[in-house]
Amino acid sequence: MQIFHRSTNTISRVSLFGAVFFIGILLWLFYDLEASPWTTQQNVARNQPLQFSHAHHAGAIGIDCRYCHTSVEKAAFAGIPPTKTCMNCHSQIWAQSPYLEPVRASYRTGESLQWNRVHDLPDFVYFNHAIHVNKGVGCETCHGRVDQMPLMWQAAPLQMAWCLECHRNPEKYLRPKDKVFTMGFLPAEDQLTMGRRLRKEYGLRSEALLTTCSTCHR
Amino acid sequence: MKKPKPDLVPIPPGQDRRVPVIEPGYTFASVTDKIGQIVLTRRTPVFWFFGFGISFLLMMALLASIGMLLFRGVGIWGVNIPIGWGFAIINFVWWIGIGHAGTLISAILLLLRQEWRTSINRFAEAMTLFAVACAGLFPVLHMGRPWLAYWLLPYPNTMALWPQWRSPLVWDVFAVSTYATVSALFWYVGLIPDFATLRDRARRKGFQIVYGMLSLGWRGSAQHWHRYETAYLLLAGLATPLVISVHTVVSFDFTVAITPGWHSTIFPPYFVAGAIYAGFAMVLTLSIPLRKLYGLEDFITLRHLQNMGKIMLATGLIVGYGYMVEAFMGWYSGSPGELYVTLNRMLGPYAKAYWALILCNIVTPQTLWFRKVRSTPWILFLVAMVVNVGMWLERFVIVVTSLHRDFLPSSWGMYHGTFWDWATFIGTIGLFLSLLFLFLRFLPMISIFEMRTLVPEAEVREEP
Amino acid sequence: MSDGARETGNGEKPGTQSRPGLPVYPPPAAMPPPDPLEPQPEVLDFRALALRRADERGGRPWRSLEELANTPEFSAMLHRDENAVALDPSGVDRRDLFKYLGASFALAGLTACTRQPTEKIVPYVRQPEEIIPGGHPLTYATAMTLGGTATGLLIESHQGRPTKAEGNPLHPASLGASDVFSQASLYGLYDPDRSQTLLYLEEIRPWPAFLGAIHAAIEAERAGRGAGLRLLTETVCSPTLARQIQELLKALPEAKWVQWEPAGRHNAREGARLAFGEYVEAIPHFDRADVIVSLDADFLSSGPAFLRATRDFSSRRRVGADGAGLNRLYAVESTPANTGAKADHRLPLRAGEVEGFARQLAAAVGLGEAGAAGVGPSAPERVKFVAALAEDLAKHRGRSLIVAGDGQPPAVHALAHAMNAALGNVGATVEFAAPPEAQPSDQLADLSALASDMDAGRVRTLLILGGNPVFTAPADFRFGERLQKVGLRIHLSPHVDETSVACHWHIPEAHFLESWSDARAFDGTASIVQPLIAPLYGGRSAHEVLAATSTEPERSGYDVVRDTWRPFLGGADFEAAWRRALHDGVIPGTASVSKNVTARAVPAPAPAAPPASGGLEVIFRPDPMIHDGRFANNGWLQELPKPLTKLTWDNAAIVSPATAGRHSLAKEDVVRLTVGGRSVDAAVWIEPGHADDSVTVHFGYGRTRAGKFGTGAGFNAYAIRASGALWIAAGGQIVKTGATHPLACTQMHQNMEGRDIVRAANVADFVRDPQFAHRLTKSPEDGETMYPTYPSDTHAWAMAIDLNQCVGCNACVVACQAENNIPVVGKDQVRRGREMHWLRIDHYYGGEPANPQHYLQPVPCMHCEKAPCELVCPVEATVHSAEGLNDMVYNRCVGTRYCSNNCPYKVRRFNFYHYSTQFRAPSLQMLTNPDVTVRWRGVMEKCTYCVQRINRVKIDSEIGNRTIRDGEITTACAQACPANAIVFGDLSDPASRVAQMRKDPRTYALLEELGTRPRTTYLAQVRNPNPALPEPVRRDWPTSFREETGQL
Amino acid sequence: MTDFERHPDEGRPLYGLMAEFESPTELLAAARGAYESGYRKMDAYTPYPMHELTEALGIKPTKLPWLVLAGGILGCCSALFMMWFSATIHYPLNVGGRPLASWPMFIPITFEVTVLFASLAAVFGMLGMNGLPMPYHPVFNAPRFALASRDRFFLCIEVADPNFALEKTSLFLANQGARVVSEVEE
Repeated sequence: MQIFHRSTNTISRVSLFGAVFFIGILLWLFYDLEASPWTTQQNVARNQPLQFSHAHHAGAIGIDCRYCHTSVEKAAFAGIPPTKTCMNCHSQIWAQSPYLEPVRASYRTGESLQWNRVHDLPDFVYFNHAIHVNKGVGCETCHGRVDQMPLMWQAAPLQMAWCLECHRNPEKYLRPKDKVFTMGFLPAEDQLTMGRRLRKEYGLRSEALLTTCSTCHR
Repeated sequence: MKKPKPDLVPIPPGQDRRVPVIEPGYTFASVTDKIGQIVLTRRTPVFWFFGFGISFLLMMALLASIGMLLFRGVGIWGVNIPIGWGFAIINFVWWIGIGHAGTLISAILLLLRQEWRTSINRFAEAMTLFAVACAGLFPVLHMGRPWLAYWLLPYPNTMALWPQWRSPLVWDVFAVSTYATVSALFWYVGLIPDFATLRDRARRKGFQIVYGMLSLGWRGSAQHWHRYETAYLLLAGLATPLVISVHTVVSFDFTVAITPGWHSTIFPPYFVAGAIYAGFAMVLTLSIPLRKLYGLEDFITLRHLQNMGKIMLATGLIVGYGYMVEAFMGWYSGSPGELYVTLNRMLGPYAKAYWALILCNIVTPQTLWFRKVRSTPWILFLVAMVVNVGMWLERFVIVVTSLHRDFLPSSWGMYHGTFWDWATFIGTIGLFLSLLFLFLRFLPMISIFEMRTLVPEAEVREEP
Repeated sequence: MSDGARETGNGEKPGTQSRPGLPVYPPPAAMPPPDPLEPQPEVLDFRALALRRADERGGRPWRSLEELANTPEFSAMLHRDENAVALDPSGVDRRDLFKYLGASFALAGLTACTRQPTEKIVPYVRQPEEIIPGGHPLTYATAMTLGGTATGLLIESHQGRPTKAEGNPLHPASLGASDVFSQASLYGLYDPDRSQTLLYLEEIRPWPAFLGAIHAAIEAERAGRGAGLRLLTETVCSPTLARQIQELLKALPEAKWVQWEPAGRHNAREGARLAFGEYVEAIPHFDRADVIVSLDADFLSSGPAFLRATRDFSSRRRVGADGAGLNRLYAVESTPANTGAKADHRLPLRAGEVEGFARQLAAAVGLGEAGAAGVGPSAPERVKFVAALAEDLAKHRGRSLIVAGDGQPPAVHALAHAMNAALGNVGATVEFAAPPEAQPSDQLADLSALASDMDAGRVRTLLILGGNPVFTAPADFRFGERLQKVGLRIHLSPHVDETSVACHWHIPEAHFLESWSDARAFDGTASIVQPLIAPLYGGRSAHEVLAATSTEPERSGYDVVRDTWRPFLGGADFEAAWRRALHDGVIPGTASVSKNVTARAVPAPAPAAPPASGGLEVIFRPDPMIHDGRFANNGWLQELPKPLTKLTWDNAAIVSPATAGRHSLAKEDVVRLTVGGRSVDAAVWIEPGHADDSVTVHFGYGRTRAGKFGTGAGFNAYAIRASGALWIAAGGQIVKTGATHPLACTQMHQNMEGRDIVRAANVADFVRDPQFAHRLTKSPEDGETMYPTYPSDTHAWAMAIDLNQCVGCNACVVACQAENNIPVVGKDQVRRGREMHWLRIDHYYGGEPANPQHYLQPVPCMHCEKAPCELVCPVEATVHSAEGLNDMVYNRCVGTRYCSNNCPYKVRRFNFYHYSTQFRAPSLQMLTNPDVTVRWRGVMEKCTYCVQRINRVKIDSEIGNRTIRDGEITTACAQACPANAIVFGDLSDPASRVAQMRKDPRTYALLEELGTRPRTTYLAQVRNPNPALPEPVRRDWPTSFREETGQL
Repeated sequence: MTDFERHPDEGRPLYGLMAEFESPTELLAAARGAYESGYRKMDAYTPYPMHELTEALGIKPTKLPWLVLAGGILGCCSALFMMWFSATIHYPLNVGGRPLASWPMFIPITFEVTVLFASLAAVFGMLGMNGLPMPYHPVFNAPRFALASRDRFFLCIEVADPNFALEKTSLFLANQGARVVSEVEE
């Protein structure tokens, strides 16, 4: 006696193959999700308590990065400017602007401004700005065209694979030390030839050492 | 797969000639119905509910202890420095060992054309799967951070990292998962024709559909049988080296390490022998009560029990040889560490466990030399039980006594299982039995279509 | 393949099925799950904390805490919950609960998304110049006082959080080394159990209320010119405090000042007076002595400036191929201690017999009349010993040194002085100077006078500045009950302790890192004690309390200290001199000049104590770790294995094997120890080498009001310590109670089992065969390997440890703990063999069980070039760095513990529980070193050669385009080591010290026969025994399989 | 007794003629007979595998073994390549000072993956070649066909066979000693 209808033949085969594909796709989806901006927050502009525009300050006015991020050349942490730094100018310029009230308030009360962190490396990584800046890694290389960001966002995924990409062949990214803080830098010569030269010049360590675990993890 | 011609059937010499692999008077129909009945009957026997209930409670204990483990951390176990591995790995090896009989019976005995395998291979394979399931839990649970177990698998990730291929633990992952997969396939392939039988016997629509789906529409076509047997044979051929390799790889967990008492070349062979040993012990422990409860004495005859007894005796002797070589090497290696570990096993704080295991694994099985013992089910059952315990003790001795006193006396320590250690272990026994009871209830515990080949009717009378 | 895995995962494993979504997701880049306890990962946590400073007065580093005041961490710290540091790890408390939630989220697969919570960045409003967030920590010089002398320290401060103590190279008592107490003082600073409020009869009072009360009391005393006023302090070595007290006494001449130091040096002082008629400090120069005799003196781990003593002593244990320059140490010892362990000849003697021995020796070295009396009959080998020793001393006139222990009666000290004089050592190997303490006194007499005064009701006001007399005073003074007869009782102490609860007023005492003061070192050198942080709990210093009694009650400690030094440092450029003093940590020209003293005739022996046949001799000693009990609540010190016994979290009644046999005692048996009619129940510990018929008890334990860690740990030896027999009591009785008390020991097995672990030889054999250490094992030569050699084009870090110099003082262990955020796990976990110390000091016995030789060996990670641990890690969590480090990547570790199983040195440690928060109240979180990861539950950890220090220097040198100088990078252990036994450096630089030491013939690698090629190597031990004496044979104890006690 | 009744209202096309036998011997004989008399498009249905049928029905040897071999080789190569690539090219790390490509340590995994792929090839190859799963099949329409999985032996000659002619074939089958010969509809 016949238990199943003719159609079940097709259905059963389709579902059999379907299951395999489905699981495969699911896995691929998870991996993609993990690398996606949804996880990394890449290219997501963060709101800030204060409408501070890098595009204006760094881009239009052309203030040097180091004017605010003072410790970038000598410490692991680039440094977030104290309210005092803002007031250096804004006690004169836009001194009465309502936009800047939070700054003045902070300066009056001694209450810090509370910024939302944009570049938040994965935990258990010890990143040091000083060594990168001193070895000719430009701000732009990791932070993107800050001079074109009204609100700051994270230009790179900041995931380990991304770090390794540069640690494995730095010559792709190195630039002359005097160009570290310039935005939109275009090398006169071929990046690779320049990179190889600079790599020698800066005495960068071997790839083995640059990709050693304890270089970043302790 | 083979047509029994009396003159061709290799009947081993000795008393066994008189004990057939299936009692006379059975026909295609009676065999089919007798086995099919167990599954298709509406009335589930009382003892089933009883047994399943108890096993289920034990399984709950397992879940509880796993929950506790994940909440508090492996600290709830007895492990420490220097004894980084405790019950978890002991149980892992024990279960994996038990999980060897099924595939071995199905594959190797098939290749050796041992027809008596027919009536026991089905539930032996099931037992294998469930044992492997239990075993598979432990390597995951014993990790400090079990939820990261998938880091041992190769897959694309944002850290650009891979497993460390030189670590035997990674080999384990591949070996155990492969073994589980292949055994499962082997088991299922064997079930397909029987599913068809059940589909055709089942009266309730639901069962018809379920078994119908599982049978994939098997219709016993000669074409299909032809390919089917080829595939089955090939699988057997593949599973045979696999089954050997799995416990070899498990033994690598120890031999690759430099710890005295672990770092030894005898481990792979004697681990494999031990696995077969333990596996058959467990098959006996299960089959003896089962044939009684389900009245299958006609199918699982004394011949089966006797043969399994003989195999246990043989493998038991190999294992014994393993122990001797270990002790010998301890002295012969000339390394103080090795010698100390060997002596420490016999005289140290864990001497009791060591001598107990010698008693269980070497002394007790010697009784199997006597036909009386081999042909008395309840004695066989006791012997098998003792061997089960002994094999667990063996793993305990290997894992603990080697670690607790290694190279630097300054960091020697002691190990004792905690409540949670025991709860987890007993819990897995619960898991094992629960699965087994479900299997008995819903799947044919004996391969029906293979049994048909054994009844006299199956004889084709060729006209000369 | 993953198909197969999934097949099993979904199809055949109900077990895995029951835990959904477990192995499917891609990995989080960090350690999951997001633990609600640490909303921010530890590393960033402190950067954020540091940035939380929004105060214009933020110029000085210690101000930062005020900014912290509004952070949840800080408030949590103020009202910390009892569970935060619950001692029982198996107890489920709130923090655990959150942890569970975290874990269960993990199971739910939530960990798969590594989206990090949005963090705040909180910059300064006005940034102080010297603070660079994420930059180098700042270092300040200060000094720590203990037992009446000071040790100079350099304290590391991360954005206002003191995190690490190092020795001050400019300070004579330190020379850059540090001891366990100064290292652990940081833990004491953040101790969550410190008293936090000013109390009057257990009720909170404001400071002004106290000012009123004290003022009234002082005014009341003026009538009787202070007759009813008593001042009780510990031994004072602070010039400022002394000045303040003197001023008070000037105002109230009838008032009395009593000093009491339970572990004080009265005997040394009285001995000096016996010998010279005045209090003088003997300043030994161990580096100048060829032959050293210790009369029950543990000068390598206790006493004033034992750091300096160790440095000097071990400088003479460095041995060249010719074996020249090695000094020789004879130790006459009752309780085995580090000094005896290092001795070339050790004679176990009951403490009571040491005086007799000293007289014999005195006689033998020619002090005839001294030897005349008091020499009892003695064993022949003892006579032989004395003869040989005397001969050796005579051979080394002017180059020998005899020191007596603080536990020995004054007579022994006097004899030592006399012998040194007779041997012409005075001025050569020993000098004399004015004592560092402001007012040397017979503390015991003073205290008993005070006790009787209190009893007679003659004391109306008692001002107790520090110390815990109710707990530490001799039992027969019944100090606690007599104290109740005092009208007004004021107590200044860091904790609400036994004394505080017996007083009206309790004043929380500021930690020395929170307050201004000054202190003198053993040689009189003065240092300014400067604070690194504002008082966490509003504590007050003794100076401020004394100021309260003066005419200007509100004068700050800062001003008071400056007042003291203004005249000395010269008025003109006082500020400059002051700043220099602060910067250097020492005040030039304050060291006391050596004075010429002449020894009088050696005193006649006191009537001999009743022979010991009456019973056991009870020896009292301060605990090697928690001292007189003041550190009872210091987790680091509690968990630090005591030098030879390796006990933690407890003290014990220590007896010799023979004595134990006679009383049929086993380890952990509880006995009732009775002496002088008082008794206490104590757990027994058996220690080879202890004098027979003698039991040692360490006082300091058995606190009833110490805090989570201290309260209830061990037994109170003070209870049987009477003024009559402060250090040695005869006629003790010992009775088994039948009970047992579990003891947590970190090394159960102290027998080398005939393996060449610590390699040693006598100097003669060494000279004959300098390569002896190599000959012991057959190990593969460099060529003999099938593995490739990884070319090192860069640094090759390595460590060399000279076993001849190590004295086993434990400084390295606790320094490592402080540097690397190593958690405290508690007694139960230690008993389970789960202590976390990355660096341990192994101790083995050899030779005669009655008088064994001791072998000490610090064991950090060996950083094997062919590391067995790396081979078996399934996830590349431990791999080799290009510079030869054995890296451990915590966030990759899944915790299979395979690496630990396969580590032949067993130097790996595992987080079986969430130790990093288990015992860490929020205040202790502030102790964390931000440069080192805080490890998560289920993760393996181990010595990293302080990779954070390596990286810091590397980055600096790369930025500065310079090469790294040898010694520029040093590990925490090497930096702390007072014996200079540990040297760290770059092997690729042939000129480096470590490369040089590797060339030393004594160099060998531990278990080198395994072919692991360790980067950490040892220099074998070379003893220098007296040929005239039976050579102590290096014989191992017979192999034993005995089951160890003490393990769970 | 054979019966030729056929319901004219049944419009379904015919699949073949199903003959039922009681013993393997009879079936074998019938099969041989059918083959000799030129029938090719036919199949036998038995409760257990009967080797004799293979030659009796002229079934060609299967290609399955080659498929399995291919699977094994694929598994072997992919495993080896994965390990070699990841350990030496993608992220070379110094692990315990061992060579980057420490091939002896790669053997176990290579072997396991080989076996896995081969087994998968065997099983799914077999199912695929047999056209399974196929829950619906015309033969199930045959009455009493359920007994094919119990104790009856069936031989089905399909309409597709050139020699097929309803009367002739059914008569032929009947003569072969079939207990029942029934028409099977698509």
